[in-house]
Amino acid sequence: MNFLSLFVLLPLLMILTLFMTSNRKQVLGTMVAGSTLLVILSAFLAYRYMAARSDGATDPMLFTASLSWFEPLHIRYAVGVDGVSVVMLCLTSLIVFTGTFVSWKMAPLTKEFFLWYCLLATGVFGFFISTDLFTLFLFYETALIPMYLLIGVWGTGRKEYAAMKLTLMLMGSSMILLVGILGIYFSSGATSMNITDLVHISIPLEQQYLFFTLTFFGFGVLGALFPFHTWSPDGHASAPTAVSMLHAGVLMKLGGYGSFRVAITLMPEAAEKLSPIFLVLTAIGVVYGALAAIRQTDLKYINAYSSVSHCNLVLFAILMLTQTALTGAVLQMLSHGLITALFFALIGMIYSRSHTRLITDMGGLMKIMPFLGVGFVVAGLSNIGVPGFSGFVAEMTIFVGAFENDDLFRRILTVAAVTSIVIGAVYILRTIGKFLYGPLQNPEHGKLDDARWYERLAVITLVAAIIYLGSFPTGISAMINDSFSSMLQVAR
Amino acid sequence: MNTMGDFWVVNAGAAVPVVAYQLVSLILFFAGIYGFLTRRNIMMMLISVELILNAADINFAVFNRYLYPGQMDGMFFALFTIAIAACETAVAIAIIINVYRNFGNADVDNLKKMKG
Amino acid sequence: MEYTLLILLFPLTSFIVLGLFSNRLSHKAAGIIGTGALLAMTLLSFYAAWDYFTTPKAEGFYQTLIPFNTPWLHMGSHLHIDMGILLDPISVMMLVVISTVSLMVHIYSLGYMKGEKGFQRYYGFLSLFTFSMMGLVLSTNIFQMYIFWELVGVSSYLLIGFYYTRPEAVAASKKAFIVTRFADMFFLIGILVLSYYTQTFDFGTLMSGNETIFQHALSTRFLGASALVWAMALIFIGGAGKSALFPLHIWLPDAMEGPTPVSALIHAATMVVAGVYLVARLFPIYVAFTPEVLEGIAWVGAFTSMFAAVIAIVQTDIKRVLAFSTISQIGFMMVALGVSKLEGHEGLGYMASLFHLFTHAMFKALLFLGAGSIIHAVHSNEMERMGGLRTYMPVTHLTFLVACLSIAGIPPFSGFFSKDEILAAIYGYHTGLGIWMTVAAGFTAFYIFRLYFSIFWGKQTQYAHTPHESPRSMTFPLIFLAIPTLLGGFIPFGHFVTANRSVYTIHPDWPIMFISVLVSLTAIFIARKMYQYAGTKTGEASSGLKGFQKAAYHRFYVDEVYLFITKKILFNGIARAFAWFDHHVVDGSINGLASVTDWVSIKIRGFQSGEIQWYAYIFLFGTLLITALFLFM
Amino acid sequence: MTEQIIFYMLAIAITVFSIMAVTSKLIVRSATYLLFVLLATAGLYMLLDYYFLFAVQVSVYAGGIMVLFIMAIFLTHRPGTEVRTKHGWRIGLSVLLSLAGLLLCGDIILHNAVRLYQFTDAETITMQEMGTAMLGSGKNQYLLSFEMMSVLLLACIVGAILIARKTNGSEKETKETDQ
Repeated sequence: MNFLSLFVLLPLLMILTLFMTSNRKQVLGTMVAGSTLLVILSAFLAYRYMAARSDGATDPMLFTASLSWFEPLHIRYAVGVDGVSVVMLCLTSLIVFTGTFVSWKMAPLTKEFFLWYCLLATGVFGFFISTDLFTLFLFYETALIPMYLLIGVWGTGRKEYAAMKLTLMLMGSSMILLVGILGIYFSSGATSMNITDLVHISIPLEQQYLFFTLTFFGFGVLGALFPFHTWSPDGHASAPTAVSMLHAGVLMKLGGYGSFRVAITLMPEAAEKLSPIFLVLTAIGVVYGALAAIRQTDLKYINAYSSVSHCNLVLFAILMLTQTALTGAVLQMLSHGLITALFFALIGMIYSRSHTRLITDMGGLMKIMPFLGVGFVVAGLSNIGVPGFSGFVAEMTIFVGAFENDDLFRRILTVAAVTSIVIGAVYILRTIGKFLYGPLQNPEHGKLDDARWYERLAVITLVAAIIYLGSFPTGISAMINDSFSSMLQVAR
Repeated sequence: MNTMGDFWVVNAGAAVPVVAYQLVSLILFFAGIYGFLTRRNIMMMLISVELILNAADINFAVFNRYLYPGQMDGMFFALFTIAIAACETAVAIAIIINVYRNFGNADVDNLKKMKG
Repeated sequence: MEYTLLILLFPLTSFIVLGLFSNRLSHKAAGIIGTGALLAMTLLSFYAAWDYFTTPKAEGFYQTLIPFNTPWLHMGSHLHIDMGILLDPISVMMLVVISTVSLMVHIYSLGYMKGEKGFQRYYGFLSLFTFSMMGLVLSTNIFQMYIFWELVGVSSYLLIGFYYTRPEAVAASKKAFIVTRFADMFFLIGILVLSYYTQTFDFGTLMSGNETIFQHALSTRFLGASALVWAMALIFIGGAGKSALFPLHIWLPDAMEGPTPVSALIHAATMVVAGVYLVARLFPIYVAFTPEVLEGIAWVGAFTSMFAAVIAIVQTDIKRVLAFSTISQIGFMMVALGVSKLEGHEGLGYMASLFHLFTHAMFKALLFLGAGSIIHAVHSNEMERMGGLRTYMPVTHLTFLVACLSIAGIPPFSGFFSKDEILAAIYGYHTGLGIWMTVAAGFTAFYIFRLYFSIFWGKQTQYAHTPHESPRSMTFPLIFLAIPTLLGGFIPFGHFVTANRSVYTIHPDWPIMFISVLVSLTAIFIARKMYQYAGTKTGEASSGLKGFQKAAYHRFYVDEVYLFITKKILFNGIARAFAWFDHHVVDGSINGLASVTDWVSIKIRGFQSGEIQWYAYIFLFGTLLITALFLFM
Repeated sequence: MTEQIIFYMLAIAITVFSIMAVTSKLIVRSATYLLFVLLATAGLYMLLDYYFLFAVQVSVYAGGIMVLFIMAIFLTHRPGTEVRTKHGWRIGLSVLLSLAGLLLCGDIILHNAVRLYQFTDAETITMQEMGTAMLGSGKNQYLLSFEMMSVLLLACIVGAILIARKTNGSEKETKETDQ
């Protein structure tokens, strides 16, 4: 048992503690303490990882551990991290942390809410540390189940519909994914489900075609692959704030993460051959999500469609199969995770005050709640890739990486994807212009207050992370890039 | 494959051929099934079930008598089946009375409404 | 010259401080911090310029210095974005221009924005803009330039939308950002293409004169042109967007919704010339490998300058007149760059263009600040509401006149020299184009003096309260900027900035000089005749051309075309279609799948009818079937 | 030969009465025919030398169970009303299925009957043997089943009472209506 397992044990411990709490204060105390510990743990992990790398550790995965679980099928509880997982773990802990503060006033059933929230976090953390295909899948499922309850019970609007749709679509895709994973296992004839072992085994090409499609599709649906993205706008719009944050910020990244960790790494030849088909889909998704966002009037829908666009960009970059594009994809996952979490947090805060999310019903809120307004502008600007914020770094890396492919087809798709930065500007500025700027539209909004301390804390944490990533990307980018070089070496 | 002729020759010495018993129980059995399928009244269905059970009982007894004359297994099974039939009838009639009380008749169609 | 890093750090620090503590600082403190940082930066810039131009030249050429460079983001094995400082004649010249105008605007704003809500925010944004603009001109690689290019766009957005409660300002800021970003997209694609084929972002490598790095780009062809041509043309589109060249000029007149000092700084002197700077920066590539693109630049510039000048004649909002004047003048610079070559006298256009950039920055900033002073006094932008102001505002009047004479090209004001060089360069390239540009110059003189006479002479207008001269914080920048406007022409610009970086001495071209001055004087005379005593009348000069005038007043309906494309086609058409598609087809198919499942489940549930006899049928049937199967198979 | 004559009489009785039992429209008649079938079956047991089984069949089935039936019938049916049957096509289907089953099973029986041993005269089972077998716990002895049966009977009695008894709510209702 090495310290990576703490990422799973800590949320489980939080769940246990939550069971024993009796009032709101204790619940919040547990959550704050636990999520802070998680942030510290991920920071410690990042430090340890970089230290190990600079000491010359060359294994693709570090801090590996393996525990036999079900020997006949070679299912093991195997953990290990590379630069990508470290980054994603940091992102997750940060969003769990801020999500706690965003849900400060969560009611009713505060305790139960956080119980499921922690279970969701357990699944996500477990997913990122797993290197065993089956454990990976197990944690993936663990993360999906609480979503249903969190949306169905604590959501708003058409929550039952959204929760059901989300769960069914994701479950359907994970079923396909399971077939893919088992297919990989059996067709490779391997005696292990560990990814680090499986990369050394070459799967026959005909089978790769099938299982690449299955696994990529399975993960892709979670990554909002066009045209299977429709669960995401409804799901995000209905979910409670913290869940939207965690879901759009982290859970959708499981799709991107999984699709390269499993689909691309294990079956590079099929990826090379089949990527054009999926590239077209993702490129459409990028432009399509952005265009669809233009017409929305609900703040959450705007951001949800924006997420569709950006998550498709992640998949797009992954399918470009160049090291730079892959680095860009991870940066984009990180960046979009932070930005979209910030967006959802702010939307939730604004909604809790104005009780409407329609931009047509609001106007001139900048004057009333300057802190939230500025936060929203920052989020908007980083969303459309303004330099200095993380979105720029990620998108530019993706575009440069995508252009490294020397064929016209991918070039044209890249150019099509680039147009999203303009469309992005249109819907973001439209949104900001409509509900933050201009004269005060609803006089009743004049009495609203600005952010409380816990809200400020959440917003400032996320903004700081976004600006840090956008201004000093060198280290993180290099860390991710190195992971890919070792990964691609192994794969070839 | 034996023909009917062989069969009668083989069974010539027996008091009553086993197959005759079986045909009786067969008719009884399918008469019961027919009743069970066609009747709407639960009581009538219950009567049909009794016929079916009887057919089974006859088979138990006959096979025991013809195949393993020294043993008593078949007979005991028949015995227990009678006991079970008694139980079943008791419970069934209790239910029927309840159904009647609730619906005013004892038609099986009423019982569809109990489905969730 | 590592101290040049401080040039960037001063405004950045000022921005961060003002941004973080905007609520806790008083207006005065914010003004002092902003202006102080700018003053320090300006002094450093001047020192850097002096330092740079006095360092001994190697073999008669100015060297490119890179005092600071650090990798910022690695992209793959070859490409990396650096953050650094590059000093060469044009960047140093831009340092001087930007810091001077920016400092003047900072000082001016102390008076102009006094008591405004969000004063601290205003200074924060100004600092951010100055930082970004400095970063842009000092970029060591094209991607760094793009980064600051975007930042400049953002700060422009923030400043135009400074009065965010006014819907017009919000709309204008949105428009400015989206239009420039649309152009930036082409810039980005251009960068992607260029960097892929050359495997570098670095200006140093690109400008090294090493042809081998372009070999790949030149040999790859796409739709009848080489990849390099595509890349350079796309990059130019980015520049055209920022520099408001036709047809991407539509955002600039609207951008006048921002505070007037902002217009002076961003939309007259610095940001809008970024496109010119970009072309000048990449000029060696343009001239050596893609002359066809350069020719295109010349024609776009020529058309824009005439187009904008015509529109400027009939506008009634003084800031809009100046905005179209800016577009027109940038057209002049672009033409000059487009007709230029690299060496000696043939490289005159390059020098003239940047010279004009320099003088234009000064006199246009002066014009805008003067206009701001007038607006401050009159509380209106409309020429109709002004007249006879020369008695009330003597300082503003005089400095404005100096600027007007300069832009009209009257000797010995600075504009005369730079414009004359431009015309000389154009005549050397193509006589027809030269005549065209001379006419445009005549229009320039006409509209600017129409403006001048309407405001300061003309009818005596009744004011609600008597206009008075602006405070000293506002008149000081006017006077300060009047100095380079008056004397800037005598700077031996060819000694500092030339296409091939060797010293070039300007030889006056007397016939051209004579013609252009004559044209300008005639135009001024007509303007005086029409507007000195008659008040604002737009009708007479173009009485025969009513329709044309109306079209010009409506800016030839370019905005409407755009509005049609964006609002009707893109927003209402395509985006709505996509939203519909998403809701009905994509989502509908998923929901359809759900309802099919639902239907099937209902059907299956039908078997589970709860009817016991039906179960018995099925059971019996199944049993018999299985028995029969066993029996007969 | 006597045996055979008795058997065929019984067989005809069973066949006829069973069919009449399931086709009769009056439930009391049905029950009566059922009684005849049961008695005829008891006769068959007698033929097979299973006297105890005969006794049980007559006393428990034809006696106890039939009494239950009759009681229930009188509780739930007005005398003389015809009971409803299924619709035409359902009856047709039932006939079809029953006949098909009959033929299929008959086919099996006729083709496999030859494997059966002949009837052998064995000693009739004495009551003592039967008692030992029923209450013994060795091989081929049925104490466990017997006890299970008694538990089952108990459970049935309790269950039947529980089901048939009026619920509290309805009891109250009836009380109220009584008052």
